[in-house]
Amino acid sequence: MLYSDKVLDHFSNPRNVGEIPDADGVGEVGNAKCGDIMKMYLKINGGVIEDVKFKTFGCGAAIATSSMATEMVKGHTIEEALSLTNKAVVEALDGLPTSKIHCSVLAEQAIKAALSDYYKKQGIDPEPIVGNIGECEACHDL
Amino acid sequence: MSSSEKRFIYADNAATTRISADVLDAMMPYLTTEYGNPSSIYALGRNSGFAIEEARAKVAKAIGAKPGEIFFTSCGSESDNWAIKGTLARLAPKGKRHVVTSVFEHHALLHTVQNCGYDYTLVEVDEQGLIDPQKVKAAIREDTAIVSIMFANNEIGTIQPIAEIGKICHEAGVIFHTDAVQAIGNVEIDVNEMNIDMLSLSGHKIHAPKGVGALFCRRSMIPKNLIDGGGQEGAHRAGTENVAGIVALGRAIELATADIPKKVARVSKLRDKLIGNILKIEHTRLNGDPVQRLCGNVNISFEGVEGESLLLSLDNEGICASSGSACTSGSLDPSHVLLSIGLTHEVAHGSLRLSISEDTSGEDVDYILEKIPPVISRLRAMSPLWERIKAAEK
Amino acid sequence: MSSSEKRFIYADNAATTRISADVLDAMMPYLTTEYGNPSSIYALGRNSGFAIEEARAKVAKAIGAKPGEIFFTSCGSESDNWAIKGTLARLAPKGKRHVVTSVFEHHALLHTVQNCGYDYTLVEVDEQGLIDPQKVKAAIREDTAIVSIMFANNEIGTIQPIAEIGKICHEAGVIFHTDAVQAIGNVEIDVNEMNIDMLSLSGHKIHAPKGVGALFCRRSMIPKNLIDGGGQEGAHRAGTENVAGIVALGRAIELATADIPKKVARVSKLRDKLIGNILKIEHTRLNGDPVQRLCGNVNISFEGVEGESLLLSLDNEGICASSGSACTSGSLDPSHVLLSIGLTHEVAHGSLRLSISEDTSGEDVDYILEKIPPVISRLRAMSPLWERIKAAEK
Ligand SMILES: Cc1ncc(COP(=O)(O)O)c(C=O)c1O
Ligand SMILES: Cc1ncc(COP(=O)(O)O)c(C=O)c1O
Ligand code: FES
Ligand code: FES
Repeated sequence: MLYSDKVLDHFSNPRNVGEIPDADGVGEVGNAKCGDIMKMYLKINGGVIEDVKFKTFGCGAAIATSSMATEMVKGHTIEEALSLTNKAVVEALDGLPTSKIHCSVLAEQAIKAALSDYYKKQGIDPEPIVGNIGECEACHDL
Repeated sequence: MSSSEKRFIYADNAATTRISADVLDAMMPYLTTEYGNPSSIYALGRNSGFAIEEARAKVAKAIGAKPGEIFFTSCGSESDNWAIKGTLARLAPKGKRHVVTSVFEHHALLHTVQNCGYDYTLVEVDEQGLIDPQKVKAAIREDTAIVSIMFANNEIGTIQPIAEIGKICHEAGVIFHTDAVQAIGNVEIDVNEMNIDMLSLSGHKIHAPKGVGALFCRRSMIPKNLIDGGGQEGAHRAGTENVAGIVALGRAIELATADIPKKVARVSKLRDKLIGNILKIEHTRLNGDPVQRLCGNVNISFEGVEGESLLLSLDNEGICASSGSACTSGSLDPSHVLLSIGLTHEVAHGSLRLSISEDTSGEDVDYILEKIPPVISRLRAMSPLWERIKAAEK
Repeated sequence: MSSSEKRFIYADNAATTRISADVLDAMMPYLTTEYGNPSSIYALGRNSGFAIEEARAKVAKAIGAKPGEIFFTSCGSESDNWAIKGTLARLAPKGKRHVVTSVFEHHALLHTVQNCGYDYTLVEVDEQGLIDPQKVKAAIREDTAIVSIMFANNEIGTIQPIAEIGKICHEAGVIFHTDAVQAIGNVEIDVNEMNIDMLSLSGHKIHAPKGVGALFCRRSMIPKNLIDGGGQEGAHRAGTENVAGIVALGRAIELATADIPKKVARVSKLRDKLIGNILKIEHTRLNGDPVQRLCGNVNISFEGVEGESLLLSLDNEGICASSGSACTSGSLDPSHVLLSIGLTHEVAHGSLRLSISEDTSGEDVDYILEKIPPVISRLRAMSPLWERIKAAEK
């Protein structure tokens, strides 16, 4: 298993771990059966993500991608957060082993799920904005 | 020892072991001046040939076999593959086309059986990871060519009643093979007393290098070649011999089997200290039988924690260990061994295997016991699954 | 050099080679401190994993392949077995159940083909030991799964027109495998330019240790596993990796292929000096092509002399060499290679192979040339066969 130094750094010193008790949006994705659950908390003000926290049950890649994803959306607008792809997260981590790409998909989905929750709380249908957060493809194999 | 002092502790001896200085010394001539091909007729070649025969005698002695019953291979996996595929290739034309094995064999055995294109029966194991010999008996059919039951499990360390299973096989007139890769050096083995017809072993689990193994096999049951070619190993396994590796294996097995009771007494005490103390952490469970257990094996599940992140955290503390989590294997399913003893996927994901050896000191054990609880706390604090487990308790 | 000074000259590099100091240096860390299992996730394991990938890249580069096309094995024989058996296992269900190979392949290939239970055609070689590509073409059938023709022969050193044979195979839509165990480091190889789909190589022929080899294979043609089990080598070859051996192979192939033209120029000059002078002895013949020939290979038959006694006599002079005599192999038939190029049994028995390398000096050659004639004279003087030969001349 060949992790980059950046992955190992984000794993060992994850940024933005924790909860936001009065979060504006909370999203949880994943599946304990396959070994990964990600939960994202967002604090949003004027369309900008002011604060973000995460909790993750999962492998080194799952924790590192959660950490990196929170860094990449913090202080950015909702639009920018929505355009964040797992590919960008993987690149920011100097790559991931192929068998670990599915963990990065989860990070992207967790942010989208939290934004969906944010819109729902506002009484807005999230589907047209956030899109459909599909099932994790890897999970279908289980 | 101050708690800030970082140590390096290798607690993954079931994965592989360091080469001992003594073994390295034994093999070095064969990596330098003694480079002759054992098939060559001149003195340089003959020296290599003698060295191989000396190693063969040592391996034989370690398991109560005869030198002519030992065949060197490149690894434990090759030995397993050869035993199964070669026996089926030999006996299938005689109508023997069925294999009995257990659900929790090493993949070298299990995948071989599953891919060989013949019929097979997988015997279940109980919640402790023990195999009931009567279940093996029930699984044997008219057309069974070979029964293969591992001596000791590599993940949860359970030791099977091998002599009894061997007896059942012999009563049924079926060949009995055992994968003893994890047992060598940890359990006293006598192939005759234990009714074993074939046995796989591997060097790198007993302080020899990676890339050398052996198959013990009774002369009347030698499997069809897996590797055809030259006349090496009595024309049963082709390929220029890994002379240095074979010499190393000979020396290593001699050392590993010199005083097993003493090793077991010392190491199992450390093992039990680890188990007893780790189980004090809430929401943990021991995997495998507490008594019928390899002296160096600790396998514990921590609910709410994923194994790979546990390993990486321990690595940061200088501790090398392993896990049955799916995430460490690159597959989506956690260890088939842990599932076979009834663990749920979630609990299997949170498993930790520590495998200690004669090199492990009491201080190493104290250090491990000092480092594990804070690592578990940190991972649980960031785990949404742990959050759920705690919420469910209220 | 005085003729009384005894030297030690290793002239059997086609059998095996000494490990070079440089290669030994590269592998030593993996026999001492870097003992991690490459499948393990902690730093110690990752280091081994990185080392294997570095070696893979080096092997790939040496033959113009991609790293993902290199699979490590335990020896050249395993690579040959895997290529043939695994390809048949993969393609036989699709109706491809025929193999084309040559009569004078190494036993690792030939016995594999003969024992695999499928149909095969053996292409003849000419008196020089060269294969006519048109004969390969003629042997290919509708149901041919794979063609395997060795790059260079281990006994008589002939180098085949591999690119041309590969082209013919590709025109026929058939996989082309070549056993390049003897060619690596002696011929420049580019698998793409030469239309090679699979290639076997072995470490111990190029100054790496015994017990490590590799198979190059295009990704779309990976054979069914010979050794099933864990996920090593992309799940195509199970068994804990021989890390030290693999690192050694990587370094060795890098060195062996660094400047092939320079090696060939220097060594073939020594070879030709040996051949030219030995042929001055009466009733001798060169076996193999004088031009399409490995730079280090000398193979000469001495009528009236038996090979094993020749080798033992040379050993007494400190010269290590080999022979195609039956007596050295433990079988009754002399080398199938020598018979395939039309030698009689008698003449084949009297063959001597000297295989020199970049280590061989001009003085070594002089020494060999000094020692051979008296040895031959002595053996002929006591040979009733020689008596007959001489009598027949009169
Ligand atoms: C042409 C050829 N093929 C295959 C082999 C087998 O290689 P190994 O001894 O590594 O199995 C050899 C050498 O013995 C050889 O010369
Ligand atoms: C029980 C068991 N069988 C077989 C093997 C395979 O041995 P090797 O890695 O030498 O192929 C191992 C270790 O990996 C093992 O623990
Ligand atoms: S959520 Fe884990 S693999 Fe899909
Ligand atoms: S969480 Fe299981 S592989 Fe990443």
